[in-house]
Amino acid sequence: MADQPTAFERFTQGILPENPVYRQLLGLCPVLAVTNSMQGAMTMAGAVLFVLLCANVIISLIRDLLKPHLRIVIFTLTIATFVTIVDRFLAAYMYQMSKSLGPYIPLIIVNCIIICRCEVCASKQSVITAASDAVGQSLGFALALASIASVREILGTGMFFGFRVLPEMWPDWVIMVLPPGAFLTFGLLLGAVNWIVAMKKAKD
Amino acid sequence: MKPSEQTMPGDNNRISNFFIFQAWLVLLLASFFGASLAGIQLTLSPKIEANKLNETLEKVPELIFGAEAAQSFAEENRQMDIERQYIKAGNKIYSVFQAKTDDQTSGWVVKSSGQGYADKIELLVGVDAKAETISGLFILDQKETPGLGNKIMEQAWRNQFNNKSTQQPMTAVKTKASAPNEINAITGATISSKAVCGIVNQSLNNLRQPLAKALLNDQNPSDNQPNNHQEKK
Amino acid sequence: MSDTTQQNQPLQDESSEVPVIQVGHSPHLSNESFTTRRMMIDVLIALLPVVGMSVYIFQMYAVKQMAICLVTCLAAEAAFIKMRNRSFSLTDCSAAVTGIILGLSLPATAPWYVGVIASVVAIGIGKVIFGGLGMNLFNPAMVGRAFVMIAFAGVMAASGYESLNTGIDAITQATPLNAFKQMGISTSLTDLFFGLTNGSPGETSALACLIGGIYLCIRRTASWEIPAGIIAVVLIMGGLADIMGSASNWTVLHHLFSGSLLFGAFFIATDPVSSPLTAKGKFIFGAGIGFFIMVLRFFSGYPEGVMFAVLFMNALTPLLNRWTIPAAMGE
Amino acid sequence: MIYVTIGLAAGTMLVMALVFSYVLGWANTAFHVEVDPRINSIMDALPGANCGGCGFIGCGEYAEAVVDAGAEVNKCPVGGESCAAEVAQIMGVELGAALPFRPVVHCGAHYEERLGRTEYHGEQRCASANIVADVQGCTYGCLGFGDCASVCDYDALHVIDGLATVDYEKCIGCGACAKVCPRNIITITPFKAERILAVTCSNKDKGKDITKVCTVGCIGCGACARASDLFTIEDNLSTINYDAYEPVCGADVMKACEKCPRKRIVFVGKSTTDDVVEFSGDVVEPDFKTTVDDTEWRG
Repeated sequence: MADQPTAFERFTQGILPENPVYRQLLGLCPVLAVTNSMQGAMTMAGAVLFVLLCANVIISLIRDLLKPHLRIVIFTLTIATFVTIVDRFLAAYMYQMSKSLGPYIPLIIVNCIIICRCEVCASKQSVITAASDAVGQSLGFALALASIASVREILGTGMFFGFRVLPEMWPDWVIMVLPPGAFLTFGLLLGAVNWIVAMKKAKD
Repeated sequence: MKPSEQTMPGDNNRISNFFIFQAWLVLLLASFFGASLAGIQLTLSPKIEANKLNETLEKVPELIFGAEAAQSFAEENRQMDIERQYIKAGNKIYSVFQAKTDDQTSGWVVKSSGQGYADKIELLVGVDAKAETISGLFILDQKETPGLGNKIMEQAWRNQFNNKSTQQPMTAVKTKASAPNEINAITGATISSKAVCGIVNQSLNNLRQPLAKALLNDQNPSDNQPNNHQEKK
Repeated sequence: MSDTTQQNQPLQDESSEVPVIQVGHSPHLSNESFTTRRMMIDVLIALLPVVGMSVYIFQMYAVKQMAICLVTCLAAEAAFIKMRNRSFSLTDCSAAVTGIILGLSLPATAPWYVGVIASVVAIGIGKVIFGGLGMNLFNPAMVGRAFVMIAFAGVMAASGYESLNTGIDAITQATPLNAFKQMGISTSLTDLFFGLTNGSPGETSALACLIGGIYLCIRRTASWEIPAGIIAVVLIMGGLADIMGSASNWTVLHHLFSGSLLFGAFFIATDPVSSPLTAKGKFIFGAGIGFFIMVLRFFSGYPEGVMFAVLFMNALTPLLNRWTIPAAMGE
Repeated sequence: MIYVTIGLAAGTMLVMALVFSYVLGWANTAFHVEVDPRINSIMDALPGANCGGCGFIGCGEYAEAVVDAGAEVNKCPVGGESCAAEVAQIMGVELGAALPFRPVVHCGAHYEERLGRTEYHGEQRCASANIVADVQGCTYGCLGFGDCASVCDYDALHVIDGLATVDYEKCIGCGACAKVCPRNIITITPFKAERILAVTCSNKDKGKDITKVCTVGCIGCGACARASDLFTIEDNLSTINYDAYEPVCGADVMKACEKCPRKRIVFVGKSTTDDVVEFSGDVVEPDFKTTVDDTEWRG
């Protein structure tokens, strides 16, 4: 088996080379669902950062005690707990946001990015590495969400983070706020990322 | 854990115990997480409940007195008591807020919902004390087409409902509204407009009499009828 | 291509008794003149009566909308082709056809950016992303129209057609289908047939669509099976609705002549790329479109359903191709 | 009250955890499949590329084959010798001499040596050109569109003058090229030396027919088979028996190479000076610096 990546490698890998959304195509459900506004997208990214960080740290702490057949149970238990905490927290302190994100916060429980990181990194490596992996992957996730959400929000409403950036006369592209816009934007951006990667590879 | 133990035949008891013993970590985590979640829920749930209620309560003065009156009302720091009741009418249970100022019922706010163009529309209708005229309308939740149907959120459109009688059902018309019970439909979103009218009509139709009745009961406490769960049609 | 011939030249001389055969993949064209370019020019010719009628009714508005779409489509095609380093393909006129059809199917009074965005989306997302002409799954013009239809619902929905200050009579009316759907008013059949009503510039005149469409079918540029399937199903379903006795005076003929049904049947659904290959498949394709048009007209929130029906059946085209493979000789 | 709620939550979770972990524990025992622990250790030792270069479907199947079927421990092309040594240690066997597998292109004809080519207008891929009849006189030879080059992850295959040519310096023997070649002219061959002999033709037609389509193809004359036992003629095509192949070629083998009228028996492999034996046959010496643009060439 090849050597496990170091903490720093884990961190940098998550952001671009192994970006969970653009390179691993994981966790696409929230990517498509909550990216019609930057606020929603960033709240989702923050929630994922919290859950992933906590889950990775806990799993990494108990990694030597895991039994193969009970491993997944423990992963889900841990993840579900932290997701519930986030969900309740949002409902208490960011009520409107929690309403507009709807079921997508509870759905983080089944977000494959998190269980994938627990399985790939946290259950094998030290706490520091697992934590930096969690932060790196979450930043990558946030970056992906931000890229899609900024396109969708600006084109769809002429606003960015709820502030008007395009002139009043801008005709809102309603389709960008609706689900088809998510698929189109994600597809085009994914294509662009693949194109850039291919160009880079060809250069080397 | 010695692996040799796990396939010992005939020794059910030992195997059963072994399964449980093997899972000590799961059990520990489960109880720990369960306890901590309960703690969090205990801390946060009052806040969440308050959030849910506030969303409606905040709107009540505005829906009953109109935006400006509500503003001055708040500035004068006058107290308004809002009482929540559940009234069963038609085949629905409505959540109704009774607003009282100086022990006088000044109006009612009805929470109602129904099918819109895209999804459920949830709205609040304010009516005066006798449930005769509409004093305000507010859309709590909707998923209508952005740019078209979601114009039902706009104040200007909602204000058309103010001071309409509850006796006649509202209709949304595409051309200029002429009759007193007509509402100008939003251009290109006739269905959403009609849906809102429909929800308002249905809930008022159901609640007009129960609310009037409740008001009477309120004024003559001798009837000694609790307002909750009235079974009146 | 030129360097290939040069490369092959010495070879040809060496074995001069063997004729040089050019080989390639299907579809093999048996007729030299039967090229994409010729087909597209045929379509443009067939569109002439429609274009003429729309200019007659909508005057400058139709001209402006078509010009915007045509120019943007050609520019978008050129730009995307350049990006992909492909040989220049504007001369096959396919982008021009997409542009004209798009221009004819957008409301004449729609603002300029609607035409521009629809054209870029039609060429970019509708065609180039799939690999260019011949590879696209959906009809490019309809992809572009669907995009702006959802994006700019305000100017594209039925009410977007009505505008009071254009000085053109037709535009002040509601579109016939919308008038019927919202208020139960039916338009006179003669107006529908000659096209003196409001609507997208290309769709109003049933007569012009029929003239152009029949020309296309005779020239075999369009397969007659597709319009036949659409019209047959519309007649059956409209007829049934008539018999079921809706008291309204919106008859089966109104269904046939109103909206973009004939325009769609002859010019949009017959796009050879996104329709099935076999005759049977084409008929089923047409019938499916007819069915969905009628279902959408009867039950949906939109007054017209041609665009969505065509896009939906486009998606089924690969399946229809598979279902209707002709049996091999002797089987 | 607070303690009751917390206790209730913890208790519920505990009971559920008890039930589920009991079920899982039971399932783990009931559905337990005895796996040789060595298989897992070999899996860990293998690089996990699942490339199939070993001849098995993936690393997992290879690991099983090593343990159960006694497959060779040194078949992994990606892991190389260090991996082989590790697997050998797990299996407790001596690691024999490494026998790497490398692709050999069994065609030696460049553009000018192929006759009867036609002008091909179609997708520029071998897989597409291959289904067009008469695209090229020889129905066995390399088509030169470079499907193999495009699947090579290691930049070890190039089309030079219309012929796929392996760069053995870069090749790791994953076998992707052999799988993709629609004419099956690339075989993964055991390299018993840095350079080995190979028959660079695949045409099984009669000699007379071959001369019409190729100026260099093997005509199955049998001169090589007469000179050395290493060669046999199967289906009009000279074939080397690699099981009997010696790293250093004997005089009879060299003589066979010399006798070949079409000079189709050539050395392939890395360009080293150590084992070059003087002989008159062609040596495929690709010059990768002057690779022509392989997309330009059409059938």
